[in-house]
Amino acid sequence: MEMAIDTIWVLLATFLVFLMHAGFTMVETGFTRAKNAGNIIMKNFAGYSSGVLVYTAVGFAIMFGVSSSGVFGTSGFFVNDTFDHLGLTVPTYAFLIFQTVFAATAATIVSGAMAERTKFSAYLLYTLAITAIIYPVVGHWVWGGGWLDDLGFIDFAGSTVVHSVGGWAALVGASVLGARKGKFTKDGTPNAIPGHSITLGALGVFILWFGWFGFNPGSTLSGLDLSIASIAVTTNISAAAGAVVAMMLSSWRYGKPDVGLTLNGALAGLVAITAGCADVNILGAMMIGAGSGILIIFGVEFIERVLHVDDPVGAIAVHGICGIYGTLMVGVFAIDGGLLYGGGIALLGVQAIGVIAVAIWTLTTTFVLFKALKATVGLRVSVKEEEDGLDLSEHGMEAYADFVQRGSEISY
Amino acid sequence: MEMAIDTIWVLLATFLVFLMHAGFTMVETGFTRAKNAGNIIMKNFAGYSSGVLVYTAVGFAIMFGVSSSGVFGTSGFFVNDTFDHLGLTVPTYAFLIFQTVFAATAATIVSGAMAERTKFSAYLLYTLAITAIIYPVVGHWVWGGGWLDDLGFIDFAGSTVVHSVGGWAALVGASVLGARKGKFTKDGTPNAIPGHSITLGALGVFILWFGWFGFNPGSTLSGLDLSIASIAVTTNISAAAGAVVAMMLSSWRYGKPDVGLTLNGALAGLVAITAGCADVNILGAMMIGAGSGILIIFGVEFIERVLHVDDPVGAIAVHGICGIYGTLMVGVFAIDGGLLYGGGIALLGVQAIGVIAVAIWTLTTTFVLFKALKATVGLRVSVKEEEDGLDLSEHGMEAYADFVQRGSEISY
Amino acid sequence: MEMAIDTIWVLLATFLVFLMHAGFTMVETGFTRAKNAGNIIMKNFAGYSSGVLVYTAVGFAIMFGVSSSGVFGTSGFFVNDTFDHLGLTVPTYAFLIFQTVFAATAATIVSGAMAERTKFSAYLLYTLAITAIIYPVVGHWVWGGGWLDDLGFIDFAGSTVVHSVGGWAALVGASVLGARKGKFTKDGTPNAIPGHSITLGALGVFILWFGWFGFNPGSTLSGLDLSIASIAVTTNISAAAGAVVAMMLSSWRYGKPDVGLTLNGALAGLVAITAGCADVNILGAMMIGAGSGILIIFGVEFIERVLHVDDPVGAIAVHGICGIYGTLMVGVFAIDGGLLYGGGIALLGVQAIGVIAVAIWTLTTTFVLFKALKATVGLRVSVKEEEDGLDLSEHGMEAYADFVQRGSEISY
Amino acid sequence: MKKITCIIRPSKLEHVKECLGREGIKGMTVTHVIGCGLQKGKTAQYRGNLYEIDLLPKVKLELVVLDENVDKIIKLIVAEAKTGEIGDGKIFVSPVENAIRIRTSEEGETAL
Amino acid sequence: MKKITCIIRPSKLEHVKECLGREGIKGMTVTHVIGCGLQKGKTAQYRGNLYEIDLLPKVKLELVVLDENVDKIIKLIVAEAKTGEIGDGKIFVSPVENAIRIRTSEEGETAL
Amino acid sequence: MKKITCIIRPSKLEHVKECLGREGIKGMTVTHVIGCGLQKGKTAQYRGNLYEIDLLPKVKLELVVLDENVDKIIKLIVAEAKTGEIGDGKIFVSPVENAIRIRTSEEGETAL
Ligand SMILES: Nc1ncnc2c1ncn2[C@@H]1O[C@H](COP(=O)(O)OP(=O)(O)O)[C@@H](O)[C@H]1O
Ligand SMILES: Nc1ncnc2c1ncn2[C@@H]1O[C@H](COP(=O)(O)OP(=O)(O)O)[C@@H](O)[C@H]1O
Ligand SMILES: Nc1ncnc2c1ncn2[C@@H]1O[C@H](COP(=O)(O)OP(=O)(O)O)[C@@H](O)[C@H]1O
Repeated sequence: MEMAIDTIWVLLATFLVFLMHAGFTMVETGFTRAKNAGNIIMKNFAGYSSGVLVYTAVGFAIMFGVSSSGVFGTSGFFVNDTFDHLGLTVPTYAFLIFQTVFAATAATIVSGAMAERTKFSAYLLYTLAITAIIYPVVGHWVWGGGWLDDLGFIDFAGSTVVHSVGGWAALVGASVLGARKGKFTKDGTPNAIPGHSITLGALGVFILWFGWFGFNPGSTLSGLDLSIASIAVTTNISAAAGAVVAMMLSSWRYGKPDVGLTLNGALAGLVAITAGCADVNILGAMMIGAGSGILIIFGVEFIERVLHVDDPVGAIAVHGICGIYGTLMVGVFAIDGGLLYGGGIALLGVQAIGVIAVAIWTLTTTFVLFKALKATVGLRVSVKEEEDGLDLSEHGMEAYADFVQRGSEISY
Repeated sequence: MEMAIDTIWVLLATFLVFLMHAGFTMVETGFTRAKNAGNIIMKNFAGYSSGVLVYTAVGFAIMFGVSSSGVFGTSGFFVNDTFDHLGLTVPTYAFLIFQTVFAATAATIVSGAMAERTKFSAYLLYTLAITAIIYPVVGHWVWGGGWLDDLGFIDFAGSTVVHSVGGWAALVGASVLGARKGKFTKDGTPNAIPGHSITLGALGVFILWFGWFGFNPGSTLSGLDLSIASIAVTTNISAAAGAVVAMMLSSWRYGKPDVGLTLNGALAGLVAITAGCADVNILGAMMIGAGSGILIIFGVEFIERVLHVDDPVGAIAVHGICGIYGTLMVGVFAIDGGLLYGGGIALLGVQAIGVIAVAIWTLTTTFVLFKALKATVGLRVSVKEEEDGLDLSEHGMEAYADFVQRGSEISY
Repeated sequence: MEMAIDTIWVLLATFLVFLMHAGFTMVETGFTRAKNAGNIIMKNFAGYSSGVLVYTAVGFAIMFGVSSSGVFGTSGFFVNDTFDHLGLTVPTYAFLIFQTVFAATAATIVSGAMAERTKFSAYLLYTLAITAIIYPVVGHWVWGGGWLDDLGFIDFAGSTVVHSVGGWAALVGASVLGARKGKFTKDGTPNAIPGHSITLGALGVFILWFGWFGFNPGSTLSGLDLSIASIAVTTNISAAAGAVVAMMLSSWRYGKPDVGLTLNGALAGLVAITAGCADVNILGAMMIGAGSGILIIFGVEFIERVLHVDDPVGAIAVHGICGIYGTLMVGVFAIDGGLLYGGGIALLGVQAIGVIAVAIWTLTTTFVLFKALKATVGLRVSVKEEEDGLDLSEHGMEAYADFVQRGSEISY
Repeated sequence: MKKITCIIRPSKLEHVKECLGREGIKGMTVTHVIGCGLQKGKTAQYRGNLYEIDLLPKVKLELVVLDENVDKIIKLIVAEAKTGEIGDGKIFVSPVENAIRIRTSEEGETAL
Repeated sequence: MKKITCIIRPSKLEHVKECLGREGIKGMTVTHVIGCGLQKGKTAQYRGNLYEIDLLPKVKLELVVLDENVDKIIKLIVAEAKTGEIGDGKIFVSPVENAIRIRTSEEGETAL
Repeated sequence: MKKITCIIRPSKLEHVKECLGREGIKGMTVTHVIGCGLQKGKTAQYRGNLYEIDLLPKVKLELVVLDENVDKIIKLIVAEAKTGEIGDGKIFVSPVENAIRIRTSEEGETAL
């Protein structure tokens, strides 16, 4: 019966995390232009679908197979082996599907940052690579009994494993790809390219927040573990604090409370608390969330104005910057071992090592990957195709056939 | 293990209720104009976020702290105390987060009624007040061991505590605020101001209905309590009956089955059954729902044509009128103690007392609140800002930048 | 406590299946024109609502009442009897509501196929008939202890009971009704009539997929049955395979990966795996899903180009063709008894008998039903009403009042 | 025959249409346009970047009318569409050489 | 050169466009407009309030053509866009003094 | 007074508007239109059926200007809206007989 309770919990959490893909899709499509809406849907939808197949066949084994000196797993390809060494309290299949929807999350983060100009075929190939190898290796290090796990690195639900991997990949992808036409003026000032449906974007954020209640509390992998309650609370509070602070800060910096950035603020808070949700208290969660609300504003500016990287939905700032920040904050706010609770800087040091190791791995592999894609199938559509919109050029379709649209007019 | 089962149940119910905020947002934005879509999103989103922080810090203590003679709670601010006096079967945090999402619901009801003309800053201040004090006090009376609880008042999941509080506040808010420009002609006849997306509105209603399965069955606070099954059934049936009756009645009264009112009919049925969902049978649920389908049609007309109050989404009729109606119907249809089941009018009397007490409290406090806001920060945007739309004036944004819109043309 | 666990599982599954109605609504409205959006919402919403009432009153008794020689149930109208003969491990009400949301699903499939030209009143009458009698009789045969059950027919979650019934009814309905104006040129070539919101359509597919995690794993009716984990996995994999194959095939056949058909591919995979989700392994699920991805492409073409039936959303191909296919594939891929696993063709034969019996029953009854509706209230709106759109003619409304639309221009 | 093209505020459309209707002028074609002129645009913000919305929503009315009605109609529109604030819009008069009613193939003045 | 402005039913657009194309008239500009005239509007309802939708969707075609083609085109459009029901729309002919093709800077008739 | 009607590519709108502004031409009315001409359409697909999108998005600028400014403005627009690819669009010049500023009732050239 214990097993049944745990299984129910893990499965329901899985379903919630699955729905996050609807959330990502709505956020990314809402915050970009109507002429690319169908393409973004396809990237998320086909990306998830092929990611499921590849992760089941390969990624899961690399992440959770018997470890080869703590670096990657080596058994259980096509789930054709036992995973007894994991000592699971739920059926392997429950664990498998939970991990599958997680893996697809890491992959999908990138699609937002590379939106509106990436070749569909190249994107799909990228998805296969990250789901089969890049993400599972990191996952193995931290959750699969790998070397970071051994060091005592804490990343409860994946600020680093999932989000910073996605964030780093997004950074590399968007950089190699270059900015959308019209995003920067000749002198490098960024232009606004408003999204086509703030309502769908907001719906997406609500759905993501909802899904995060599976992502974080579900990561106990056990419904008998009563910390699920406090994890739900810290998750919710950090998101709320992120949103409120981002709203206030955007209002102070840009004159009016910015809707897009407030929505991003909640996501920032969610990403940041993901690492420490089981190890901090309400106050810690509030602090972490508030900090992420500040970071998101300056992070978006930094990516755009200093790095001159064009990230249409703010994925790098949300998942990358706040993922790292959240991971480090565990070293500060963890009740058990955190700097503020008398734990010294040991934990903080380990957290930093983990962050750096994952950064190096992800930056390297995705850089090679995107360069290879660029050199072979090509990474970017032509200028003409970009102007027409990817819906037409990549899928031969119109997403909103009954509405009169503003052509491809952009605001610059 | 019992505790785990209860905790899982309460948390999942919490997540469903959380999603209701997405539902509210979609309903409210869908049923209002495109030029205010971003503002409505912000009101719901920032309202929820700040409500979470304030309720955790203050509201929860006032609602469930140790009672001061049955009127309000006095302990546990910032959740810095035990809540052992509640005798919970779930961790305090599970109870806290369930109550938090409930509290935010009461607050958000008002945003629909005050849509398209309220100052954003004033709305946020209102949210803080209702989540910190106005709602928690009522909650204390009924669910926190307060005086209404002692009287035997039955409001299982909050027809009165949540919905009528929201409804009364909406009535006061919309009255003090005044109607939208163009809503009434000089002779007081109401004009139609169609919403901008019936599809999003309908999606919102579906999501709300879904969330209500957390709201009502979740209010057992225990998964071991098998009445969760019958509660789900009564909830579903009342909503269905409300929709069907509203559809037929609107068809008979206005010539064609009205989509907006049918959707409202389901919500009316959900609100009405909320008080009695655990105490009535299938037939009672069907009756209560059917009645609410009638009430919603005449209620909307009454608010608009008799009171001349402009409530763009029908929040007052749905949550206020049907909330009261549902609470009273417990006295009629409760299997145990209801008028029709031989219980006499005792219970009905108690229900009426509860309704009236909550009405007086809420009307008084929100009247003072809205008048104070009006006198200080101001409650309403300028005519110019209202014409331009609140998206532009309050947030400097466009919600649908790629679509050609019908200016601010309204249908009168 | 066992009962509590099962009840929680069944209820949560119910809630997920309920949300599928939001999914259906979004898919159907997204893939049709803006001028009919409100009507499609009403068909789904009012259809669900009246279906709930009718199924509770009549359908449930016919499906699960004491059997009259294996053909239909005869007891428990208005749930006014015990259902002890079912030997349930959950409260009758939990079972009732789970079955209710299922029944409404079968009904709603048809609304997509008959979209954009059906009289609203006729549609509602159809809904009553299918929910009260047509579907419950089939349900009785397979799940209510009827003759197909006795034969050993396997349809775990309803590829046949739910989906093929819906699919056959959709075929008959769409045929009797005739094509939308402009769908076929004089020589019978089909024209494209693009849907009005691919984003809402995609959201609907995500929601349906999410809901299917209640539909299939929930059909164990027990959370203690650990096969829920593997059912979730097979369900997910089949959907993923369906989407990927449909994407590749559409790309190969039409030049570019088609968004609508890829989305349909996932639904095809979900429908196909529904019968066998508890009886096949990962590989079988992948095969079944992949096959459905092929079938959906050719199925849509077949319906349109060979049968010349106009099915705006592809419901017949998705639910009908893939429902039958999935049911038969149980005979091939079932670990226990399937052709490929040494079980011979016995099971396949039984599966075929079931498919044929259900086809005959459904085709006959719905043919009579639609012909009767045509002869009495009328099945189709006038040409003028169809041109104006059903929103205006049936409900007197506009779904998108603030947007400039492309009139009724269609692409042919 | 002349074509009177008026660019007015969207909020004035209903009112102007009604007033024209009362004068017996029923035929017109309306387009949702955006325009700029003396009226200042609005500054919008999106994710931290400010931008100018300088094409503001207007409504364009096109009425083809008899020569003798031109002055009357212009007066009426000026009276009804005016708020006195910058951005009220313009009226342009231009020549039309012929008009045909598709339904009846009538030509010239009777086609209006 | 003349400008032919036709207001037609949206459902006739494809057909008219094709017929014009067959006659060698390929250049045109199309706008989605709303219009009123003799055709009666529709009564809509929203949450219990009735209102009139009296501006109905139409499509406006603008073709700048050589003088000698005007009659031919008008005939063709009248023939193809007609249903015989009120609301078929109108055709207006007005003078154009010059035309320039942006791509080549060609002026006058060769620019069409 | 003349009306200059330009059909240009949507992506050129901002640029052309700015250049006109710099020359002191501030008043104009803009419509989102679709058009066809020499430019080839796009083939789209929907659920297995191919169809032609032959009306492509364009932007229509209407500027009523003084006679003496016509040439200058045309030159400027041609220079700024040109890409050299088919589909750059056209400019049409037509007569305007009068202009009225609704706000002030000014007539004629001062109303522009
Ligand atoms: N020269 C012009 N040609 C075409 N349209 C114009 C012209 N000048 C103004 N308009 C239109 O009239 C609208 C109002 O003009 P504006 O100069 O802002 O205010 P006002 O009419 O009060 O002087 C503009 O938004 C534009 O659509
Ligand atoms: N005087 C006019 N000026 C401009 N447009 C007009 C005029 N009269 C009619 N129209 C346009 O033509 C359309 C059809 O006209 P209507 O009078 O309804 O029918 P019919 O053309 O059959 O007489 C109107 O919706 C309007 O767009
Ligand atoms: N005769 C015409 N009348 C009205 N508009 C035209 C005409 N010819 C072209 N246009 C408009 O100009 C646009 C561009 O014309 P096109 O022939 O495709 O390219 P180009 O201008 O480079 O020759 C068309 O899409 C259409 O909107």
